[in-house]
Amino acid sequence: PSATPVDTETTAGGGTTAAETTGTETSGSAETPAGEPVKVAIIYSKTGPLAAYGETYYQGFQAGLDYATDGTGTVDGRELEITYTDDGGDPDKAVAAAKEAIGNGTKIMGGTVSSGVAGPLAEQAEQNKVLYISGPAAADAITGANRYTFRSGRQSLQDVATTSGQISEGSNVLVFAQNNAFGQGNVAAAKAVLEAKGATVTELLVPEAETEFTPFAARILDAKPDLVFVAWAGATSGAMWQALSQQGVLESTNVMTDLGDISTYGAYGEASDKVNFLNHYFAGAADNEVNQALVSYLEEGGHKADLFSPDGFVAAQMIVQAVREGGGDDVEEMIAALEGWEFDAPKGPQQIRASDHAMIQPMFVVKLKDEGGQWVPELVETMDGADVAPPEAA
Amino acid sequence: MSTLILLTFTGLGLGALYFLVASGLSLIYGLMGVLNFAHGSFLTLSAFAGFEVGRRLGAGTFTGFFGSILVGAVVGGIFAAVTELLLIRPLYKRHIEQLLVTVGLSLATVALFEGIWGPDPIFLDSSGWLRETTEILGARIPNDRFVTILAAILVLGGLVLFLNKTRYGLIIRAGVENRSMVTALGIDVRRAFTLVFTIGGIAAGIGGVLASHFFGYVSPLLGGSLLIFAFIVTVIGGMGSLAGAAIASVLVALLQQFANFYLGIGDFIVVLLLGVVLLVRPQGLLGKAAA
Amino acid sequence: MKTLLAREGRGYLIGLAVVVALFVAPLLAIPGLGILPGPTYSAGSMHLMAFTMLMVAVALSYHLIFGVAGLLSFGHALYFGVGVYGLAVVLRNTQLPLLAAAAVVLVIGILIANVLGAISLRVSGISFAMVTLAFAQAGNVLVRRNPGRLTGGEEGLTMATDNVPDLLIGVVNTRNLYWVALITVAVVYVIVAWIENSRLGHNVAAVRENETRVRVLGGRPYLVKLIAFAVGGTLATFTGMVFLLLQSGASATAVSTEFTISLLTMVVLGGVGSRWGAVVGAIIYTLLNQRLNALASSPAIADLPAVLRIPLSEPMFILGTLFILIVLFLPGGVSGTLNRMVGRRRGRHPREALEDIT
Amino acid sequence: MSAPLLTVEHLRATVGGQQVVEDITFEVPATGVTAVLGRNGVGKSSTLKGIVGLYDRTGTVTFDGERIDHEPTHRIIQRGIAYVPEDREVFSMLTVEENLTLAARQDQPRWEFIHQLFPELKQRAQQRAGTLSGGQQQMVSLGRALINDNRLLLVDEPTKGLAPKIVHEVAAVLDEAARTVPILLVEQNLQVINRLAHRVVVIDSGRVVHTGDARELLDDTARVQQLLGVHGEATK
Amino acid sequence: MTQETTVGPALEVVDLSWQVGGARIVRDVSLAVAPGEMVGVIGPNGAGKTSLFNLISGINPASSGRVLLLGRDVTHRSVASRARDGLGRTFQTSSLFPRLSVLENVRLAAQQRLGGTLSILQFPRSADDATRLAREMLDVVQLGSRRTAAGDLSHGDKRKLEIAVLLAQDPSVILLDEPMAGVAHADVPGLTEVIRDLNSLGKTVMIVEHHLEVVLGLVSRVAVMHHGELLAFDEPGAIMANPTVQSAYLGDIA
Ligand SMILES: Nc1ncnc2c1ncn2[C@@H]1O[C@H](COP(=O)(O)OP(=O)(O)OP(=O)(O)O)[C@@H](O)[C@H]1O
Ligand SMILES: Nc1ncnc2c1ncn2[C@@H]1O[C@H](COP(=O)(O)OP(=O)(O)OP(=O)(O)O)[C@@H](O)[C@H]1O
Ligand SMILES: [Mg+2]
Ligand SMILES: [Mg+2]
Repeated sequence: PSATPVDTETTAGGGTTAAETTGTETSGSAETPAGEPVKVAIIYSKTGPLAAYGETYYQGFQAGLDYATDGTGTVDGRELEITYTDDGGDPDKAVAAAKEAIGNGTKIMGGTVSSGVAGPLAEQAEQNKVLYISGPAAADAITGANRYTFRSGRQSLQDVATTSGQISEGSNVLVFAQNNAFGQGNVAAAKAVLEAKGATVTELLVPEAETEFTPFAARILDAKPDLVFVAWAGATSGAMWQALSQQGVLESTNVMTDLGDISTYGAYGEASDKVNFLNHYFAGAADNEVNQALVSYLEEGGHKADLFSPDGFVAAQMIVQAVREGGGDDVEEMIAALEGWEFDAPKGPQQIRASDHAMIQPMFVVKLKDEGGQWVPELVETMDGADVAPPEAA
Repeated sequence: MSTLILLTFTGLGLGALYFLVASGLSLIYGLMGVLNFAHGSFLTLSAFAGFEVGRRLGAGTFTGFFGSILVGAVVGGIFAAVTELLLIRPLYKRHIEQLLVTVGLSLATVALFEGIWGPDPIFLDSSGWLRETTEILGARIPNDRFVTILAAILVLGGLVLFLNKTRYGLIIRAGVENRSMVTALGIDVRRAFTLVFTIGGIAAGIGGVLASHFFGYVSPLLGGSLLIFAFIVTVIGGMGSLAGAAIASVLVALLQQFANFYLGIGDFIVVLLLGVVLLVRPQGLLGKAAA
Repeated sequence: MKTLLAREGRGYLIGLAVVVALFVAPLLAIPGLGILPGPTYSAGSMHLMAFTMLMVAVALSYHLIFGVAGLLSFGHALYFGVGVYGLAVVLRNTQLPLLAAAAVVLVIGILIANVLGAISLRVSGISFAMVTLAFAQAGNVLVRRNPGRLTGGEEGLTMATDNVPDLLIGVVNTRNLYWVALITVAVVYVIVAWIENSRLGHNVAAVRENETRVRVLGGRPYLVKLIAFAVGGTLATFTGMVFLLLQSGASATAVSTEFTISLLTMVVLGGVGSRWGAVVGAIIYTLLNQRLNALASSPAIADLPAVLRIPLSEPMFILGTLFILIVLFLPGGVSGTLNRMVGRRRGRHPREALEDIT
Repeated sequence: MSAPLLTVEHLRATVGGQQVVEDITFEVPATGVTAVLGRNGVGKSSTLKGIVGLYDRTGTVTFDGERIDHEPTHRIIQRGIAYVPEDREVFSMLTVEENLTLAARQDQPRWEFIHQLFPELKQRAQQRAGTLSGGQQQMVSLGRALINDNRLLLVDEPTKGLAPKIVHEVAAVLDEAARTVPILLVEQNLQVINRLAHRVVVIDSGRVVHTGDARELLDDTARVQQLLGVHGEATK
Repeated sequence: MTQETTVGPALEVVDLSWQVGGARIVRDVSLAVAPGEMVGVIGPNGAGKTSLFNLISGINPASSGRVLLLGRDVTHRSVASRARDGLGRTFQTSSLFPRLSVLENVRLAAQQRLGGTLSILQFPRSADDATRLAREMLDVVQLGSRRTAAGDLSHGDKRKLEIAVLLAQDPSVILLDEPMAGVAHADVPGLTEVIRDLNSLGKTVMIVEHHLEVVLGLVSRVAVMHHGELLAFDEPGAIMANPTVQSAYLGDIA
């Protein structure tokens, strides 16, 4: 524990730029006969190591609220009283924030960008029987965690499944990852998804604290796989990609990995245009009305659409749906309102699978292109939601 | 065979990096009794400074590279000197407090760097030659490893000469033991201590810039990630022994490298090594018996 | 116990009063006054208070090792983590009821503290600090690596609630958890105070001062230090288990060096060597950390020029700076400063106890 | 008598906030040995440390007409005041030679003089000072002072714990040194005082209780008994 | 501590040697001290007196030879176990608990002797046996300032405190390393009496001391060390008359 539990709540209606647009502070609406405001607690990283993701999520959420409530901030006349709390990426703070919110009668929680925080929040949701809509955290375990927990983003299984377009029966796939929960999760996901499609999956796990990847790159060469799936997060990715380029891995085989947010576009160095990327989202990934709404809302506020913008956007859509169809007070009714719901999201058509609350959604295959010294993603292929759907969680 | 060679060279490169960090630590500890938790911050700030300068001088050029090393060394030295003057000097002789103050400094500076440069790593472009590899017996060894190893050797030689051949070296060794007695011989020992800190900072600064090239990024956590291993190296080598730090750096890095590659448990092996060394030889490989 | 009461009678009466006040606090509507998120009966406030009390308990266990025995350990988080993760893992993988599971973990905690303590104590001073750091680091790596899918790695581990009484589950029962935390901190405090005041405690202080002298008197410094270390570690394990109940989950931060450093910060803040200092330090640190987060994201800061805004919006910057200032200018921490203001000599407090009553 | 070399007026010294010297006033003339006497714990050592600035002090200290009570220790020493501490305080990790080299401040340190005074230090030049016996360490400590040309020596209990033979030698060394440089000497051994001292300053409870000619005092057995609690015969 | 009833020596060293690096610092020293005897050890600085004490008390391990305490071979036992067997010592430079009070310094020794020192069920109290004993011992050495931290004492008072600690520890064999060093003349006779009392209580005492008049007046035999060797071990009169001793140690003073 970082020895700090609760952080702080901000004012209802949110922080800085979006306060007016959400309109939650408008005085009149409180007296509407439609009833009490619906309390919503958004817990996410305002500070800490994942603050950048947090900011993207937050802005996406504002865009989604604006879109789903037509700029009113109310649902059928009921005000949404939203508190935003910083978890600093720390589960202890998140739990404290959740308890405080639940203690105050909140029935809807959303957010967090960190898998380490999502688990404890899902646990709180179950213990206290409140609705929880997880954010960008990719851990597969969130899906099917309990009947109170949903997710607005994608999960590792979907990332992995996106590579399936690149493999054929009998392909030899090597998963290159760090030996931590994220890496292990990706290996498990690859085995589950790709072996089902007839590929052989082997793994090369590197100790998490390792900083020297050259010998491992040489080992990939020796293994001669048809496809290398790289599941990597964090600061060492630059060195890892450099090692792969230096040892000639990129020339010798087909390498795929997950394209992260804009700030990581520079991390691939010489590998940038030699790698195939699978991608959750980038601004140009989808061409539909909802995405346009997202991108233009963000541009107006001086922000850029990025990897986790849709996670925030969809979270807002889901909350509005839950309140509109489920009333906002009875958690069971809200769950019913969300299960099986099909809707248009920035990425395209999405569906919440009723059985385990998996978010069925399209995924993308992209390449990086050098545009005037800047690497920018270019869409290669859109994978249909059903094709990359994760296996049902038990 | 080529794997062995590759592992050996990359291990030596890593060891050189450990040494650049550990040499300053060991020097400061050995001579002043201060276990410097802020050493990682010296390294980080230098890496950032080197990054900013390298970027302006040309990210892919040798000018940029050497410019950034120079600036990194200067920044590390200045940061260290200021730290010594403002925080360590008022606490002379109170070693635990000195340690605590450096703990506080590392907390504060890492947070400050996050405020300035953001918490995420910034990936950097190294110069062309550094990014390339040289083939030795079938193993393609990244060129920056050679540069790092060379830098470590130069720093080691310079430090040994300084301590054993200069009057400042003598003053420093005496001052560690009994500062007030050194002043009572008419010597201003505080200047010597500032110098030690500065030298440690310079070594860390060089290490920081090289580390940023080695790892391919700069981030507020860069220094901290190396610090624990540098501590371990310092203890295994024998606190205060430069030669010990050099040997232990190479030993730890090679062991870690091989164990990680073949067994995937490099970190545990290193901790195990530390445990064994301390049980068999509590003062470390080349440490002075019971100081 | 009689002697204990007699010796520090007034102190214990005050302590008892504090415990009683804290015990009834959740039943009353005492306003939070900006320190707590709401009145004392609200779930958020009770949780924060319970959390703070557990931090006080770990800080006290650390005080026993660092403040009393003079052993600068950088690995205390490990023993806390054994409690948190141990209980989480046992609850998840066995059908043991809570108390039995806790007993198992406590035994494991005692074993680990003794074994690692026995090895670490072969060296002293800075080397000791480094060995404890290395062991804790190995523990941290182990947890993060998720061996056998036991620990959940960086994703953490939620508590399996099947065998935990319903009275301790859910926000509606926060008050019960609060009381459990209160009992925990009271128990830890009494144990630490008891040991400090016992003959053993005086022996611990003597070993801290001059080991050779103790040996020449026929004492066993190694044993004395090991007892202090193991008791401190075990108390941390105990507190860690309660912490798991409070948080319903384990995360890798519980076994991180950062956590040990925050304990160190608490003890230094309060005043090294002072039991009350550890208590006060833990409270100040925990609450400050919380309020500084609020400050960091407040509009008042956002409008400042960058030179001020950037540092002030980083809570750890402010805490780190505060820590430095205390070490530099208030060497006795909060308790030392208060003592001096009241006119007592500094650095002598535990040892004066004997003479005070003579 | 000519103008004093060192004047100490109303010196107070504190350690860790505790006052260890109350109010000391005396003068050291430009020649001869001035001995500071007194029982254990009366503040003799602290007085010396106050003069060279090793303890916080207030009051006036004038050396050769210049105030030195606000200068840091190393400046005071650089003025030509050598200080030999009570517990030798050799650098135990340094060799004998390094100990001496460190102390040498002038271009031509008096190595020959030192080696002639203490031949053993020459033999043991490369031994770590920490492994020397108590007496050998005292030689190093004295050697560090005598290797420079000084204008004043402050010497604190140089014969403490030394064998009679060495006590004798040390006294001879100091006697020799006193021909060229004035000495302020703290000493318990009245035989040594008797041999060396010209003037005495007696301290009790942090205050000067007697100053005067050494002979006069030592011959007055009753007065010695009264001031120091020692039988006069001990001087013989 | 029960007195040994055997007639053998209370302390005996046989061919004791200590080597550091190449240097032999103590060379084949053999001597035996009878129960209740007080023996002086003199010799030039660096002769190896302190080293001999370190070997006997176990601070340094012997390179060869044996140490017998009350008839028991303790050569390979720890410092602590020798202490528990009844060996006590002081150090040339005071070794105390600097931040503990004077009373507590003595009390800890008493506690160790009376047992239960690791007990968490007992608390140090002003009225318990250990404290009472400690006070008595402080009275014996006439040390008044009991609340002072030991580290704040003057040199002479530290010496007294060390003796008080020894008294409280009540060992049957005592090694005193220059107890008079730095003690004011006025206090020497008092301290001498205390040491004499120790001896008359039946303790066996070995004392290193440069104050010859003190040693010679106290002891029954004197051991003279020189260059690590035992040069002579005899009655004071014989020692003073010994020409080798004169040239090696006493110099022209004698
Ligand atoms: N560092 C210190 N901390 C606390 N008290 C001290 C310190 N140094 C000296 N004192 C106290 O100051 C008083 C004077 O001490 P000082 O050493 O000057 O006496 P002294 O006359 O030299 O005695 P001695 O003959 O024993 O050397 C003593 O009571 C001693 O306890
Ligand atoms: N650890 C050591 N390493 C090397 N030499 C040592 C060590 N300890 C002591 N010596 C040497 O052994 C010799 C004897 O030292 P010791 O301290 O026993 O002498 P001593 O008779 O007690 O002298 P003094 O009367 O001056 O205290 C000295 O020459 C000393 O330098
Ligand atoms: Mg003195
Ligand atoms: Mg000796």
